[in-house]
Amino acid sequence: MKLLEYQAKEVLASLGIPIPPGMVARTPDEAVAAFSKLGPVAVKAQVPVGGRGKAGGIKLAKTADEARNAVAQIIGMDIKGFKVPLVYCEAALDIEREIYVGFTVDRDARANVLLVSAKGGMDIEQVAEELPDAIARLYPNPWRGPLDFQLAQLVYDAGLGDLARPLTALIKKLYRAIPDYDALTAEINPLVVTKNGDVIAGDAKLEIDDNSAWRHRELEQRYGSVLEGDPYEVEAKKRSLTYVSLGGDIGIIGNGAGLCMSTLDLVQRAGGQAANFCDIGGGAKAEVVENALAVILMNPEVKGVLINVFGGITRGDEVAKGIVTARDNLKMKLPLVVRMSGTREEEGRQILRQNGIEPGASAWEAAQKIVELTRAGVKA
Amino acid sequence: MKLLEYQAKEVLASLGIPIPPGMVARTPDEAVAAFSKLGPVAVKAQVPVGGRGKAGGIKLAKTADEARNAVAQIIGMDIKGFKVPLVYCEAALDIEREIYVGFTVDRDARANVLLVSAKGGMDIEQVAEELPDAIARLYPNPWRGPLDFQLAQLVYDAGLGDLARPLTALIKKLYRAIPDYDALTAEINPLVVTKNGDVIAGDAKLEIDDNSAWRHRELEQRYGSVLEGDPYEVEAKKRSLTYVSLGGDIGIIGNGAGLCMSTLDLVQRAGGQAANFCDIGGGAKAEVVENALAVILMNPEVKGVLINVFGGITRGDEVAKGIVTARDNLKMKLPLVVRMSGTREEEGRQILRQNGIEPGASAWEAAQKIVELTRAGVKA
Amino acid sequence: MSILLDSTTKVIVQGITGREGSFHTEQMQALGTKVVGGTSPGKGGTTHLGLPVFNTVADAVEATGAGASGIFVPAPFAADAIMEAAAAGITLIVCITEGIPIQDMIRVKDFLREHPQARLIGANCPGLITPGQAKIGIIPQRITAPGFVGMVSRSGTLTYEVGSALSAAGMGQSTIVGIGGDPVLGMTFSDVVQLFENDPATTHLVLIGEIGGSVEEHAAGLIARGSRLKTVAFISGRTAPEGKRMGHAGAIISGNRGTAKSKEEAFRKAGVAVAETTDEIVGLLR
Amino acid sequence: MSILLDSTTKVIVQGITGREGSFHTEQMQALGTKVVGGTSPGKGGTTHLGLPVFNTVADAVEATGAGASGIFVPAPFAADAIMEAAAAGITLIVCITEGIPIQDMIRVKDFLREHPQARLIGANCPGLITPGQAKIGIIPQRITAPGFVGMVSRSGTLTYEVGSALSAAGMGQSTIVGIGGDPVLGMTFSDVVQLFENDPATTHLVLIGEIGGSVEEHAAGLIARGSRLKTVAFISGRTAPEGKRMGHAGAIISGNRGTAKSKEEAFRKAGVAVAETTDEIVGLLR
Repeated sequence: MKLLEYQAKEVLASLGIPIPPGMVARTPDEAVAAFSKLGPVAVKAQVPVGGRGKAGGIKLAKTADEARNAVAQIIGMDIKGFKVPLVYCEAALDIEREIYVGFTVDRDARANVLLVSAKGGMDIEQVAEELPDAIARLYPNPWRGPLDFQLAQLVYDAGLGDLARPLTALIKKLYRAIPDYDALTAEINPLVVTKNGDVIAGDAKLEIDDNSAWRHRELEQRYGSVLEGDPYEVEAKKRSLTYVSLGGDIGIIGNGAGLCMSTLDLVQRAGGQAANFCDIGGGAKAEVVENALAVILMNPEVKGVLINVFGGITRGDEVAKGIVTARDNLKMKLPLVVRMSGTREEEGRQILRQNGIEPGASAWEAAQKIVELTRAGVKA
Repeated sequence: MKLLEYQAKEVLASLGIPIPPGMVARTPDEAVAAFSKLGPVAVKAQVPVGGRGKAGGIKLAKTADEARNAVAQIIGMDIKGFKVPLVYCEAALDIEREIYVGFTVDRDARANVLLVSAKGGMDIEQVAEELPDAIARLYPNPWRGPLDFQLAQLVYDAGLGDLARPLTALIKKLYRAIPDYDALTAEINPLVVTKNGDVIAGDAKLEIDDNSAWRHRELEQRYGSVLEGDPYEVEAKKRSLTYVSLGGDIGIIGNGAGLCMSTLDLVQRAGGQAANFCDIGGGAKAEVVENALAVILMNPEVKGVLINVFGGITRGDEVAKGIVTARDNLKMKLPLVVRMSGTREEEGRQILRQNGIEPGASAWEAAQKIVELTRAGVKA
Repeated sequence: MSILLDSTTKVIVQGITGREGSFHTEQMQALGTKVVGGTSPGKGGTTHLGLPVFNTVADAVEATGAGASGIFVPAPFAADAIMEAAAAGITLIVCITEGIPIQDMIRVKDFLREHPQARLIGANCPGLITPGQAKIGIIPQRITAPGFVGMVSRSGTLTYEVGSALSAAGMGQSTIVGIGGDPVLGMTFSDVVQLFENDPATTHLVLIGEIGGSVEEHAAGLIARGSRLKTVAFISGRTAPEGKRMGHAGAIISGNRGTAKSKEEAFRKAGVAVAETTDEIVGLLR
Repeated sequence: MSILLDSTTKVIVQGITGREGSFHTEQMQALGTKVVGGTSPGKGGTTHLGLPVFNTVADAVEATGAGASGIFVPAPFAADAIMEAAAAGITLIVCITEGIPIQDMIRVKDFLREHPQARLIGANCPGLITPGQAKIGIIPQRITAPGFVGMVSRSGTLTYEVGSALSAAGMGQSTIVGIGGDPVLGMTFSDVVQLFENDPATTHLVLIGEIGGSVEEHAAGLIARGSRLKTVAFISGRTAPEGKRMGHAGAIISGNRGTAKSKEEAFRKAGVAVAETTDEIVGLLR
């Protein structure tokens, strides 16, 4: 779960990290209220992606009218596929200096890595490419967390020795997001040093491991529902499906992530565009197939669906029956191609044919067939 | 700092460990109030030593009058040198079974050791001697704490597998007293399993590392002043002296713990009884010597004082002057023998002699001299 | 011959009395796997599927001499189960459980440094199978045939597909290892490839990777330093967009890292044939 | 010859700019100790007592090649200072600081397992001195004389007393090591005795123990297995009552454990002469 800026800041504040005063606004009037309380504010689009500044999602408001106008312009704006649902109005900071502080999971090292750089305010990936030495790194032992001397070394390595005390204290607090909240990535960029020497989080990103939701019900409850972007992904999540929207017109269902991904690849190879990734998991139960089909058919762009399942435990004839029932229940009229393999796959194919569904002999053949059918606009 | 039972239970409760309802009482009326709120109660003397039950420090009260009488009898009682200042009135438990759970520092292993035994209610040292196999042990890694599987193994090893879930959860909470409070020893004995299956702390001991006081000011504030037993030790603590009351009649001051202990040994060897152990630390500053003398002279039993200092950094003549000043400031009339060595020790001895204080040539000679002087009742 | 597992390996199942544990223990037994017991806290002393059940792995190891374990416990308990197995001296730990928090696995990986005897496969993996001999996990026996092809994969059903195709083409397998789809894994491609290199019965290798991370690149680097195996690699997710998790927590492209392109290029540079579809694998392997 | 420390050992001082650090650095220099620098966070790049000051131990080691460190930082920072020294590759760490929480030291001991090169003396100790050559810590040079007696002690001033007496009697010392009075220690009596056994220049040994714990008993056990040193032991606290801490956190008798009697008996059983007062030590050692 990627938290929005204001949510991430709430969490960081709970760990003792200083944040500027700020208020969420969903309407121009709320922005005016925030202005009257906070004075000049930055009005910031709340979306779980970077680059909102360049996209026009951040505006400074020095008057109540400017605040009102900023909200009117920003809310509803589309930023990298996310429609902005609300803004965060935050007291403007008197910036002396900008620093980068964050952590992420280093997959190769199979460890968390803390990152500190004096080059704050820039995209850290860009810093990593252009000035790799400008980023100091620390791999804390996951049981011990970062030790004081390691944090000091990190800060000195980053050339920030003059801020050693406040920075080591702050990074120690930031790190608590790992044991306390199962954070995978946190980023305070910029970490602002104000003209009077305070160190305060200018922006904040925080990603919580979805696998740890059972340990952090309070986070899920508080932040889980605010924004999910894509409506099909929201619906799929409710139905416990692993679903990713992709923008094409061919719905895809597969069982197993690798199988599903390779199905997408085949559809593109055949000249089509997948509308989604939808992994229904190891089995291929009728109910799950129906849920997946239902979500895919919500999307008016979808012109046809390809189902690719390997019958592991479930037998081919049962998978076929389930697909037929799902189609009938949903009164689906769009082209449907099914490729299945596994035990009793021949019986399964026969059932499909009897019910007017064309089985594909191989995944590649099936991919070509659905592309052909959706291009032609033919109904199966 | 050894907490009293009710204090230890407050701390354990803050860690999530169930404790019976209870109230502190300092007067018979408060005990009656506790009775009217809690019903039948155990009235328990609050002293930081074991064995209070055998000493008559625990009484069951089934009526308000019994509660009143119990308090009247227990408060002021002397239990192993501690005058009982207050009692804890605790709702009586419906006991099905008694278990031992605790931890301590194993000096040889230089690690904490968790101890669990089905033989609860008995003194654990006795169990350790008579039925060593009845105690299961776990040495948790100090950074990781006890892992779930280790706790399960511990509980099964103790033959308490039927209580694995509640016990592992409880021990995990108990262990938090180490990272959260710098506990050195904790003991829940008995841990009571009630007739309806609840697991609840019947008694509790908790010792907090004095060296960690700077990390736990709240504990010090809350519990530090309630009870310290010996009035001289309380006074010495206020003056930042390392002082232990011992019951004899010869006051001892030494610099360095080993030197001070060996001085006690010499006094006893010479036929005397030390009134105290008082280590004034590495140096021998005049002010500190005066503080130490002042505390020792509070004790009316003291018939004379032996000072044994090694002049490390401080020169002998300065040490001697300091002692003379301290004696004069305190208008001390009792016999005083000083043994000192180090730089300018001869000059120091001369100063002492000039001021009517007999220096000892060696520690052994000084010990014999002070014993002799105090026996004779002669004033120096 | 085979790697990691054969018909003599003594196996226990952690979580043997659960639904998944029970079902797959029976499947493992059906293939002939030497399952010698299982654990289920509180059920120690009972019998399940004709096997003794123990409260702890230490008890199970002591009583049975087991050297391998398959873990089928729910995600909140899985990290602890792995550490328990390692501490009890198990040398091959196969964790099928999916959905383990990544920070749990990071702590587990550190814990395992103290138990270097323990090899971990997974978590979130289908396990491994030595066709005709034994399996730990959930790979269906019927897609396999004994033979000379080593297989190692980050995917589940995709592996079954490829396995089926190989078996149908008469190319049996020495061992099939599913290393799992999580970002923080036990054994990686490189670890498994190294074992296949040292297994005389394995002459060919199929490597099924996917987008995200760089375990494929590392394996390619290893192979580039010299390999006696005829190898074909396949990467799924060529058309996946950046920043979207494709099912597996580990299958995500960030920036230019973890793309199918970089993985395929690494393999080609190492002299490994790259299949563009799974259908091509059998042909390229011949 | 000597153990652990001689005139060639490069030493840094952690907390060199503090009051204690400054004073004792000067004392160490006065004896000829090869002090090459010190640390004081935030003061890196400056000079103190003619020595370069660094922000971190890693920086100091890199710049000076120091192999030993004396720690004079306040108790809240001392555990971290020890770990910093170990992680930076220091092989002899001498921690003078008293009052370090025991749980901190337990964590430090576990941390040191990963840095087996690092020998820790203390904490809460006077340090060590090789008379005429070098010292780390606070043992006064004037109580010592170069010679053949190894000394190891849990006490501070008591050691100075005995050292004075030995020096006055013409029995100089090879090295004097104060291992400290805390319950959780770095090097123990046994560790130090073993080093003296292997030091040809040491022919005699004085061991000054006290009540509490069992490091004396362990050393006695070691000596009982064979020793080439003529050894005298002394234990302070013969008359201390049970359950009372005698100054040192480690000096406490619980039950029958840690008494002077059990320690003296252990030494006698090992063939070691036991002095009943410190005055007897010189005579017994001759």
